[in-house]
Order: sequence, then C-alpha cells, then structure tokens
Amino acid sequence: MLVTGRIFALVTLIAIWVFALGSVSLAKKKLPSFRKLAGLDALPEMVGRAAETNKSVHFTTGGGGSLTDPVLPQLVAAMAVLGHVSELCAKYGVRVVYTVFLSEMIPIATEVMRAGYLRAGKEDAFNAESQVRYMSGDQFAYASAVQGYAERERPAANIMIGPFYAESQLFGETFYRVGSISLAGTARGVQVPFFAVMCDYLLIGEEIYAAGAYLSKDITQVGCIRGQDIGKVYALILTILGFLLTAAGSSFIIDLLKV
Amino acid sequence: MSKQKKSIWEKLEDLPREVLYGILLIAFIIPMLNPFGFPVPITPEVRKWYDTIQALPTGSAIALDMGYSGGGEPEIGPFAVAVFHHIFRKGGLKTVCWATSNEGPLLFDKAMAEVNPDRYGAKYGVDYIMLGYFAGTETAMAALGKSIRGLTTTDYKRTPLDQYSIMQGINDATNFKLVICYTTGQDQSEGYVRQWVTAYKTPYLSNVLALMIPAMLPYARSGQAVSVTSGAQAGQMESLVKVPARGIASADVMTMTEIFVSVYVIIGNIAYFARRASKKKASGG
Amino acid sequence: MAMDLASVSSIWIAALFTIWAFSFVFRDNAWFKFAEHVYVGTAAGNGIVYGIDNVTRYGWAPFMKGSMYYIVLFLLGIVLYARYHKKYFWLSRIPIAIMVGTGIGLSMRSTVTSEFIAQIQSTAGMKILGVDPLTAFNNLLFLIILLCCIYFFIFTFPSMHTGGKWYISRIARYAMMAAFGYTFANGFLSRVTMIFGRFDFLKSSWLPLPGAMVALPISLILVIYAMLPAEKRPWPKAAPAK
Amino acid sequence: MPLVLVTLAALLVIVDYFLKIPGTATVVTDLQNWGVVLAAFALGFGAVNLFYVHTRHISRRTPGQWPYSIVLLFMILLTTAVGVFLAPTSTQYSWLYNSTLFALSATIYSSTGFFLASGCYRALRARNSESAILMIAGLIVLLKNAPALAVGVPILVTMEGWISAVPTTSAMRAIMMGGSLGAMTLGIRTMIGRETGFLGRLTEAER
Repeated sequence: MLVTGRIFALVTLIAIWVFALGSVSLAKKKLPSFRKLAGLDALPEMVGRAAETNKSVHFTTGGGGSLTDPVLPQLVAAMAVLGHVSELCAKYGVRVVYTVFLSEMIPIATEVMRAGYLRAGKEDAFNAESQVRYMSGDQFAYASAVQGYAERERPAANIMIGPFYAESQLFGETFYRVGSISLAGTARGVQVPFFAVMCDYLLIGEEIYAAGAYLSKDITQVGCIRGQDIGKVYALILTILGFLLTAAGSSFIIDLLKV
Repeated sequence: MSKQKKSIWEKLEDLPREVLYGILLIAFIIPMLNPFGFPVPITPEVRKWYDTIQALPTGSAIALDMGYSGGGEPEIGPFAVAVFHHIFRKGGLKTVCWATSNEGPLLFDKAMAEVNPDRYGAKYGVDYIMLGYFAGTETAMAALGKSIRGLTTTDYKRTPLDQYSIMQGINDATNFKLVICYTTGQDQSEGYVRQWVTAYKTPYLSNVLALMIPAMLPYARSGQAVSVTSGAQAGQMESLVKVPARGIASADVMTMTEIFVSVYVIIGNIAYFARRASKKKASGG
Repeated sequence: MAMDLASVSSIWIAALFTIWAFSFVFRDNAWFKFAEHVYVGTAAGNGIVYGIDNVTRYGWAPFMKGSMYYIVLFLLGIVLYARYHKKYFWLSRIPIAIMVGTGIGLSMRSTVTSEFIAQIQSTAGMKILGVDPLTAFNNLLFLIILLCCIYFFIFTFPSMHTGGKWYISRIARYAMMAAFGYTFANGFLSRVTMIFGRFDFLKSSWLPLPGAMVALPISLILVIYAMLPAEKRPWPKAAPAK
Repeated sequence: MPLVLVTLAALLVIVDYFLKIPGTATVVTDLQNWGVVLAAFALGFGAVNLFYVHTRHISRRTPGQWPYSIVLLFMILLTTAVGVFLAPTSTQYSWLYNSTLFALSATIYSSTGFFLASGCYRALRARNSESAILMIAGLIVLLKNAPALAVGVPILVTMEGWISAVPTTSAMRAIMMGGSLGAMTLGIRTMIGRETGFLGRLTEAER
C-alpha cells in the first residue's frame, strides 16, 4: 500500500507534524525562551536616536501581498514588532508612523499601536489619523509616496518588516540616502540581499517569525518555532551521521533516506 | 572648522543620484551605438543545458512552461528563443508548451514570431503545440502531470487536441523525457521540482532571472535540476546554436555597466575611508 | 518602410510608455502616473481575460460534455465573490477552503522530499576521502557552513548560542553575507539585461521610424517639465493638496 | 465547515501521494482540476478590488488621483472587452498587449536597476567585517558578470565559481531547509484550524 521511495518522506512529514503539535501543547505549560536576536536588540538604540534628534520613526510592511496570501504569517510577525516599536516610541516620546499599503491593515495596525502606547501608559499621545497613514494600494504608487515621505520628514529610524517585493530596492536606497538607520527583515528570500546591502540591521529570513513570536508570546507561534527547531536538530543529526558514514564507506543513511 | 565647508570626500559621498544615473546611462548608450563585439564565454551550466537537449532521442517529448511574465521578457525571452532554435533545428522532438503565467500564451506567440519555426520545417500541431494558460501555479503543474486531458481537451486556440498528431500518446508526466521551465517566479521554478521532479523523476531544465539563481543552486547541486541558467546567459546559448540576437548584443552593455558599477563600489569605499581617516586626523590634531 | 499601421502604432505607443515608465527613476511625475495606471488596469484586465478563458475551457467544456457534477464547481466559483457581500461573505470560505487545502496538501507532500530529505541526502553524500584535496576541503567547508547556518536558525534553545559557541553564528553570518553579495550582484545583472532590452527596443524598433528622432527630445522635455515642482512651473498651477 | 474541508482536501492529496488506495486517484485528479478552475475564478479579485478603490476615488474626486482612476478603469474594461469578445489569441488583443502591458511591466521592473546602482555606490561598503565580506563577494561577481572581463581575467571565473558553489549554495540550502520546515509547520497549523487568516474577516458570531 505504501509507495516505495516515499516511505521515509512520510515518516519525516509525520515527525515534523508531531514536533510542531507537541511543542505547541508543551508551550501551554511553559513558554520556551529565545536566543538573542541582533536586529531586535538594536531597536532601543534606534528609537533613542530618534528621541535625541527629535525626528520620527518610520514603519512599513512592504508594498505587496494580501491577507489571503501565504505571506500572511509575515504580516502577523510584523504587527508584533510594530506593537513593540510603538511601546518603545511612546516611552521615549517619539512619533512612529506606519505607512500602509493594504487597507485591511489599517484597523489591525491601529489596534496594535494603541495597545503599545497603552502598555507605555501614554494612550493619549497616540493619534491614529496621522500615525497610521494609508498611502496607496498600487505597488509603485505606494513606493513613490513612501519615498516622498522619506524625503520630507527624514525619519531618524526606518523599520521594514514583512513581505517585500521590488520596492525593497527603492526603499533601501532612499532611506539610506536621507540618513535613516534602517532595520529590515523579510522572509521573501530574493529580497533579503538588497536589505543586507542597504540596511544597518538585518533580520534574516525566518528571524522575523522568531521576532514576532518572541514579542507576541503567542503560544501557537512560539510552539511552532520550537517545533521547527526540533526539526532542525533532526536535520543536523541526519546530515552529520550520513556524512560520517559516507566517509567511512557506508551508504546506510543515504539508503535509508531513499526508502 | 570643516563644519561650514564639506570636504571633497563628503561631497563625493553625497553625489546626487541624478549624476550617478546619468553616468550609468552613458554606460548603456555608448556600447549600443558603437558595439565592441566583446567575446561571450560559455559556462558549464549552459553547455550542460545544450547537451541535454542534444542527447534527447528522436521522438522524445518535451514539456515546456512559458512561465515568465512580460516584466521579465527582456531577460528570459532571448534565452527561450535561442532554445527554440536549438529544438527545431535538431528536429524530431515533440515540444508541448503551456504557461503558468497569464502572459505566457502571448509571449509564446512573440517568441514564435522571432524564431520562425517554418524555416526549420517545424509545424504547429506536429512538432510543437501551445496548450494555453493554466491558473493556480502548483496545482496546475500537479494536474498537468497527472493528466493533461483530464484538465483540457483543446489547445489555446480551442481546437481539439485529438486533431493534432503531436498529442498522440501524450497525456501525463510519464510521457515526457524532459521538462523545461522559463520563469520569473520562484513558485514556478521550485514548483516543478516539487510536482514533477519529486513525483515523476522527470529531468528538469530551469531558466530563471539571474537574481533567482542562488535560490535554485541547491537543487542544481543535488541533481534535482539538470541545469539552472539565467536569462542573462542568453548570449551563450545564442553562440552555441549560432543564431546571434539580443543576447549577444547585450554582452557589450553588460561589460560596460558591470565595470562602471564596480568602479562605483570602489569610489564609494575610497570616499568612505578617506572621510573617516580625515575625521580621525581632525579630531586627533 | 513596409510596415502596416498596426505595427507602427503599436511601436509608437510602446515607446512612449517606455520613456514615461523610465522617468520614475529620476522623479515621480504625471506621465509616470498615467503610465502606471494604464499598467495596473491592463494587468487586471489581462487577469480577467485569462480567468474567463480558463473557466470556459477547463470548467464549462467538460460540463457541456456531460460531467454534470461540474455544476457544483460553478456554484463554488461564483460563491467566491460572496466575500464582497456584507452578510454572506462567509460562503466564500467554502471554495477558498478547497483551494487552500489542495494547495497546502500538494506543497507539503513533496516539500518534505524536495526541500528537506533530498538536501540532506545530497549533503550527506559528499565525499572527503578518495577525492582531490581541494574538493575534499570545499566539501568539508560546505558541510560546516550548512551546519552552522541551520544552527544559526535555531531560536528557542538559548543555551545553544551561549558560552564559546558564538563563532558558529559568526561563520553562518559570514557565509550568508557572501551569498547575499552574490545574489545582489546577480540582481543587478538581471536589471541590466532588462534595461538593455527596453533600450534596444527604442533604438532598433522605434527610432528608425519616421518622426521618432523628433519625438524623442520632445517627449523627454515634456517629462522633465512634469518633474518640476508645481510652484516653479507656469502651468498647471494648482498643486493638488494631499 | 470550511476548516473540515481544508483538512479533508489536504489529507486526500497527501494520502494519494504516499499510499496507493484505489479510488483516491480519480478524486484527487478532479480536486486538482477544480483547484485550477477556482484559481481562474479568483483571477478576477484583483479587478474587483481596483473597481472598489477607484470608483471611490472618482466619486469623491480625490485631488491628483481621480483622472488617473478613470484611465485605470477604462483600461480594465477595454482589455476585458477585447480579450473576451475577440479572444485572447486575436491580433487585436496581442496589439493591445504589446503596446501597453508588455512595454510597461518590462520597463517598470527594470527601472529598479538604477536604484541598485546608486545603492552600490552608497551602501556597498566595508563598514565592518560582515559588510566587507558582502562587498568583496559582490564586487567579484559584478566584475565576473562583465563577459569581456570573464574572458580576459579567468581568475574571476574561478573565484565566482567558488563563491557560488560553496558559501552561496550551502547557505541557501540551509535557508531552504529551514523554510521547508516552516511551510510544513504552517501546513499542519492550517489543517488543525490554528491558522485561519486565509478565511478573511470574521462573522458576527466569531467576533
């Protein structure tokens, strides 16, 4: 009944599911802790500099995607970071502006930012009208509006997290030119290098999910990250064992993978 | 001290972008007006791609996805055209095309106008065919792999498939000796690895934007793709099939612009370090 | 020139759109805005056209041939648009659920092989004995980088990153930076070939046409004029307030 | 109900691949075909969203925007009319495509190349050890990508080949493996109803 050549794949798939579901139910009892994320650690310094220079902080989630796309988890992670940034900004008395591409994000972001200000005890300082700015729903119109904003307000810090498309290249260059310190992260692999070149701090690929889970402390998200970590350990063990056995002249692991 | 006046290094660092773009434009225009005819070296990936098609026995069927969008045509198009030249010149192959990009059928017509299959005696419906666009990317690839006629019984001009001799005995992935995908999207380039290579072990040739190459390298290394090339290598394919066109013409421009931008990088770094050094000196003295 | 009106007009329109679209590089302007909206409009239109083409060819045709149960498919397809209705939007979840379910099923069943097991298999199969020293060194380095990068992306075991293990992340980050440098340079190459493609079109197809040599400077001047800030140009005056 | 459908569809497709059970194959073939047709239905979403946004711009006379909105809606209607009434394979449709969409999309996407060039000038700098590695790797590949230099300076080809075969392939492989774990975890999360974002907004009862 089982198709030969696909048995080990099935076992692995089920194992990964078990890792994920098991970790989620364990996370309900005790939330696992996280390693340091270099990009996130830079946030207080970035907001601090904005406070010193009396300039604003800019936040964007990119000019693409939709809430029904597979990129949704990236937007969820971005919102967790936005909440954290809002809290920091409220504390330091810095204005944070979120430029919106997807109109569906407006109510979500407003709530997230308000909650951040509330945590800092400064709910009154939040002005949804001017801090959640809908720019445009067209990619390049949005990009050009954000570039205009960057030239006018010259924000001290610029945070870009979410599913980015070609606009990553425009934003990276523009914010670098106007002198903003940038923190960027996206799980869309092809865009990461552009951020790596043009931004000061980087969350590489999956780090944004980890950042989102870490900041939101959401049980499912944290549990799933833990489940994936176990999957990575599984991959590490198989790779090392296989490599050593191959060096020793045995193809046991390779044959096992082909079952 | 130097607060009022910007040092030369600072000025160099803050060069307005209009100047940078203007210089880059020159790097495009000079070789276009006055081609140098720089040579084009053949890389192993392109050679492997060529040899793979060359080694196909007569009567083999090729599945070919015109999965790129108009936005990527200037890069991917020339490569696709050169490969069509190769396939038609070799002859005796059945090329079954479709598209997972909704501009694919239009780009197919464009490529055919450029190739002119008649000159090799290749006939529509006998040597090649276009089935049309299929929505749903990976779902479409899986569906086509399972059964073409389960999904459609007509070609893109809505003529029944049974009227074409090329479609005799071709219905699913197991009937194809090779799958080729030209694409500007990662969903497509990786989708064939998942839905065709993994499921049916069909040999796979992938042509993508140069910028997507790194993401495809692991597949090439593991043998899941026979060869991964970029559209920017079109000049190489054109010189292998001896039909010089846009690809070779772009080699001069590539040489000029890449050198200019490398100089940008070097000047940028010199300015950066010189400014840092002069600042240090100023604060030290 | 023996060219029919249709091709000549097509080249002219395409050439003007090309110039207007490029103008964005220097500054946003009215011509670019016009070109961009035409682009978005035709792209959406093209989506509808091919959507209808697919629905009729792969849905309607089998239905007409007697697959009566395809009527359910049409109902599902129509119900997709219920998402725009205030009250019945939840109906659209049924077809979406089928699409999402099929999609994740298809992707998961082969992802596990293509992107996980096959990659382990390929890495584990690399040899360090019985090959030349350079290959052996490269294979070993390949393995080390791969392991370090996977290790780098382990987040929830903080003890794995403390103590003397900082160098693992360091190796991973260095290797990824080299990979990003490689990708960035290739990305630039991609853009160069695309820009060349458009310039080549202007030079080979448009400029040889009668009148094009005159039209080129005129259109460039008009584009530059449109880039001037509204208060600095005599017409049109009113700068639209945001 | 929708969540049950998600799980059912996903399990059917997975079971069909790993196990040979008579009967599933035909169901899965239909399921995949239906997936294609439903995706085709969904291609209209983009246009509907645009209609929503731009009719609003026009009715409110949004300054600096509404004339463009008219252009946009007109182009949707024109393209659709030509494509539907004269078929997408007609010469008229390909005329329209070549004059507008083709020329525009190719140009708009290529134009980011200029931003990359100025990014090279300003940002590709050896500010610390990490960015130095990035810069050197980038520079080698930039130089090698000039075909004439690749012929004249063969060492560039060797170095680029090494960067591509060793650090890039292995780092990308690690990122790919991590990504696949993420995809499979997201999949199971969706199947057990922990990830419901794709369902869109919530009903009154769910709120």
